[in-house]
Amino acid sequence: MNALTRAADAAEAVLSVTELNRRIKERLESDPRLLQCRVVGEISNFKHHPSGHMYFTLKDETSRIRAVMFSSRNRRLQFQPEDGMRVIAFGSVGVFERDGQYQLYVEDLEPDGLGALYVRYEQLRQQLAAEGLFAQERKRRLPRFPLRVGVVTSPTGAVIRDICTTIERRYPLARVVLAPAQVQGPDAAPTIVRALELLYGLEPKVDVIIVGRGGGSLEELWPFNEEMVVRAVARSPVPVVSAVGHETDVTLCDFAADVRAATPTAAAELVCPHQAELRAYLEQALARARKAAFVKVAWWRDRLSDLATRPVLRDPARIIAARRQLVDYIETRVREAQRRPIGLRRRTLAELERRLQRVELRGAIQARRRDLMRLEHQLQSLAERQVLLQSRKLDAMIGKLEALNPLAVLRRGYGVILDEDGQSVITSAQSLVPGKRIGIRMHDGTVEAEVKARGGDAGGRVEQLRLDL
Amino acid sequence: MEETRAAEWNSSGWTFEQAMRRLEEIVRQLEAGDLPLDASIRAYEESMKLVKFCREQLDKAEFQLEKLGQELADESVSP
Amino acid sequence: MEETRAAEWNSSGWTFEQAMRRLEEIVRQLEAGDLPLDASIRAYEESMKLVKFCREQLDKAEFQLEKLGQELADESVSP
Amino acid sequence: MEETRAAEWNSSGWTFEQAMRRLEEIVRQLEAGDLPLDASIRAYEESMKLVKFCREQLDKAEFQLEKLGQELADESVSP
Amino acid sequence: MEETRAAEWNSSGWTFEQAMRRLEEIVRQLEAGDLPLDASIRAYEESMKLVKFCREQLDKAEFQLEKLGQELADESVSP
Amino acid sequence: MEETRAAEWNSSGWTFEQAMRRLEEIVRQLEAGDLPLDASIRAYEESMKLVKFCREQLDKAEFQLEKLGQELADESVSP
Amino acid sequence: MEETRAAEWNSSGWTFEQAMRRLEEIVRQLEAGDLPLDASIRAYEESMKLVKFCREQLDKAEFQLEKLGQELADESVSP
Repeated sequence: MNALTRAADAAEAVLSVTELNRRIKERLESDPRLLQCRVVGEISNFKHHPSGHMYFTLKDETSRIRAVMFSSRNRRLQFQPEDGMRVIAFGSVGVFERDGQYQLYVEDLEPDGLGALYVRYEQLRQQLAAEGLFAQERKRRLPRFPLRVGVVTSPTGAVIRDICTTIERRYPLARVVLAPAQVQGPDAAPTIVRALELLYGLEPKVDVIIVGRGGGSLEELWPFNEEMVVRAVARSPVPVVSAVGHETDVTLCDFAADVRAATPTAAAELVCPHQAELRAYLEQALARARKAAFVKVAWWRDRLSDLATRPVLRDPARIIAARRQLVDYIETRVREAQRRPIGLRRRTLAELERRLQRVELRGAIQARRRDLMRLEHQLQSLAERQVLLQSRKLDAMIGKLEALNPLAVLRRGYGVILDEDGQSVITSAQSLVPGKRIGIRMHDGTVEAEVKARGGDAGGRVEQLRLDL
Repeated sequence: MEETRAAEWNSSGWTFEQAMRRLEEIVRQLEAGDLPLDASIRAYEESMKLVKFCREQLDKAEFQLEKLGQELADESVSP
Repeated sequence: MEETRAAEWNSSGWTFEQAMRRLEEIVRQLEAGDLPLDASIRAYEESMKLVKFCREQLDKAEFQLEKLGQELADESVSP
Repeated sequence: MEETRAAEWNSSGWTFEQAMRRLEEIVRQLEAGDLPLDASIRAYEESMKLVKFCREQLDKAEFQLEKLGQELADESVSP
Repeated sequence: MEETRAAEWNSSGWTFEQAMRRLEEIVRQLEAGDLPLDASIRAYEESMKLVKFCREQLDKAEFQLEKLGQELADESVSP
Repeated sequence: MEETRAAEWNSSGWTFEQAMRRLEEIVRQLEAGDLPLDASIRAYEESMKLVKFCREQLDKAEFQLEKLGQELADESVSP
Repeated sequence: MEETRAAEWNSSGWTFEQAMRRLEEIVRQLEAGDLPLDASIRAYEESMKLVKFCREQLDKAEFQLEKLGQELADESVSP
């Protein structure tokens, strides 16, 4: 207002845009109310520039302001701002002279109200999850037929009423043991923990525990996000059903519980069976048992009748028949084989006979006959030759003798004078005395003679001639 | 084992849950068909007793609420 | 061995299942034809007794089942 | 040896199976033709007796079986 | 030796197999041709007798077989 | 020696083979030509007797063979 | 000596071979020509007798040979 008034006062004084913007800037930045102010609004047009600076608009139902948060500031943010998020921005108003724009230079930013709780919630969830508190493998199955159902909730609220109604209706066998607790407000968490501890130490034991309260804001449900409560639920010795808030509200208690129910009534239904179903099951079980027993008997009966009607039992003659066949078969074989020893031997005998027939005794005799004949001929000729040889030898001898015949000269007219007895040859005339009887041998005979004279009277008288040869 | 169980059962200190579980077991065994013949019959007999017991339990059940005493700072706050 | 078995059987402390197993064994042996002739005859005789015994057991079992079922039906009607 | 066997045989404590085995042995011997001639004849004679014995055993067995089967049939009809 | 054998032979307590063996021996000797003439003749003569004996034995055996077969056939028809 | 042999010979326990061997010996002696004439003649005379003996043996053998062959033929035809 | 011989000779137990040897001796003596004529003549006369003797022996041998050969031939034809 001051500036405008001043412009009206000095009309002739014309400012450049730059001068004007500088004046605006000086003015704005010197107002302590615009320095270090807190602004609540909803983020829109959020841009996270590559330089790291964040540019966005803060708005409410009727107005908006540009905002920038430099990277040096936003690096420490615990959450990621996004469009539609209600935040409380802390910073100062400044002017960007080039564009003639004023904007909020944000130094810190936090989610507005619920947002802060949400951050805590998230941080705790991550921490406990890292410890394994929510691990799927820790989840236990609910007992199927609980006798005692522990409930941790407000003793005056609708939750216990809903649970009791449901259990009474469904499963009157179960007794509900209520461990009262405060379910909202800053002091709620310790009471919840104490109630749980009470139930844990109870004798006789409860079979299952329902932890619950009705729907509410995040702040109202907050005790069930408190670390002490979550840890208490996680260490429960019996299965825990968590039924906190409505279906859309998820508390850390839900994560730590074994089962999460959307509502307390749903929790009660989860915790116990419906007696109608149970009665139906009982009927069914009986029918099934009966049927199974009968089936078993029938099955055995089938097996028995299968065995009893096996051909071998129904018609035991088969046992015999197979053997009869064997006997017949072996008899056939015996009958076929009976003549075989004889047949074999007949063949052997026939073979021997054939061999006997082939033995040429006759031939052997003929051969011997031929040998004999040969010997006979040999002998004959040898014997003949022997005689012939001797006779030739004799002939030769005769020939020689003929040539040597001392009387051969006689043929030429010589005669040999022999003495009277014809034994010795008279070789001297001296021995021839007249009257001596002598023999004269001529070539063709000997004559007897008598010496008549000797000497001159050469002619002797032959008295007698006789052939002696 | 079946003998033992049946005996146990008759001594009757059983809970509803034990009875139900036993019933379920018997039904399973019977349906599996791996019980001997006489055991099957006995099992069926037992199942009848169990069903009877369970039915009676259900019939005579009365709902009860037990409240544990814990001093609460501010009961009136709760919704 | 068959002798012994047959003897055992006659002393009759057998269960239905044992009887059935023995029956099956006998049938198998008879079908295989590897029993001696006289043993076959004895086996057949034994099998006849076993069939009879088993049938009786089954009849008894069925009768018991029927009776039990009847008891239950009576109970569920009467009370 | 055959003599002895034949003697043993006549004393007749033999089973069907023993007789059949002996028969098979004889057949094998006859088929091989390695028995002396007179032993062959005796073996054949023995085999004929064995065949007769086996048949008688089978007849006896069949009669017994039929009787047993009949008993069973009677029982299963009557009761 | 042949004399002795022939004598043994004539005393005729011989079996068919002995006769056959002797016959084979003779045939072998005759085939070898190393028997003296008269031994050859005697061997030949013996072989003739052996052949005759063996033939008779075989005929006798065959006759016995036939008779046995007949007896058996009668038995299996009549009873 | 020849005398002795001839004497031995005449006592006639000789076989055909011995006779043949003697004949061959005589041939050898005659071939050698160193026998006196009368010994030669006597040898020849002996050999002739041997030849005669051998012939007779052969004739006898042949006759026996004929006869045996005939007998066998008769037997194998007739029975 | 010759005398003696001739004497011996005339006593006639001589063999053909002795006669032939004597003949050869005579031939040798005659060829030598140193015998007195009358001795020559006597020798010659002796040789004549020897020749005669030898010839007779040979004739006899020849005759015997022929006769034996003939006998054998006759026998082998006739029987």
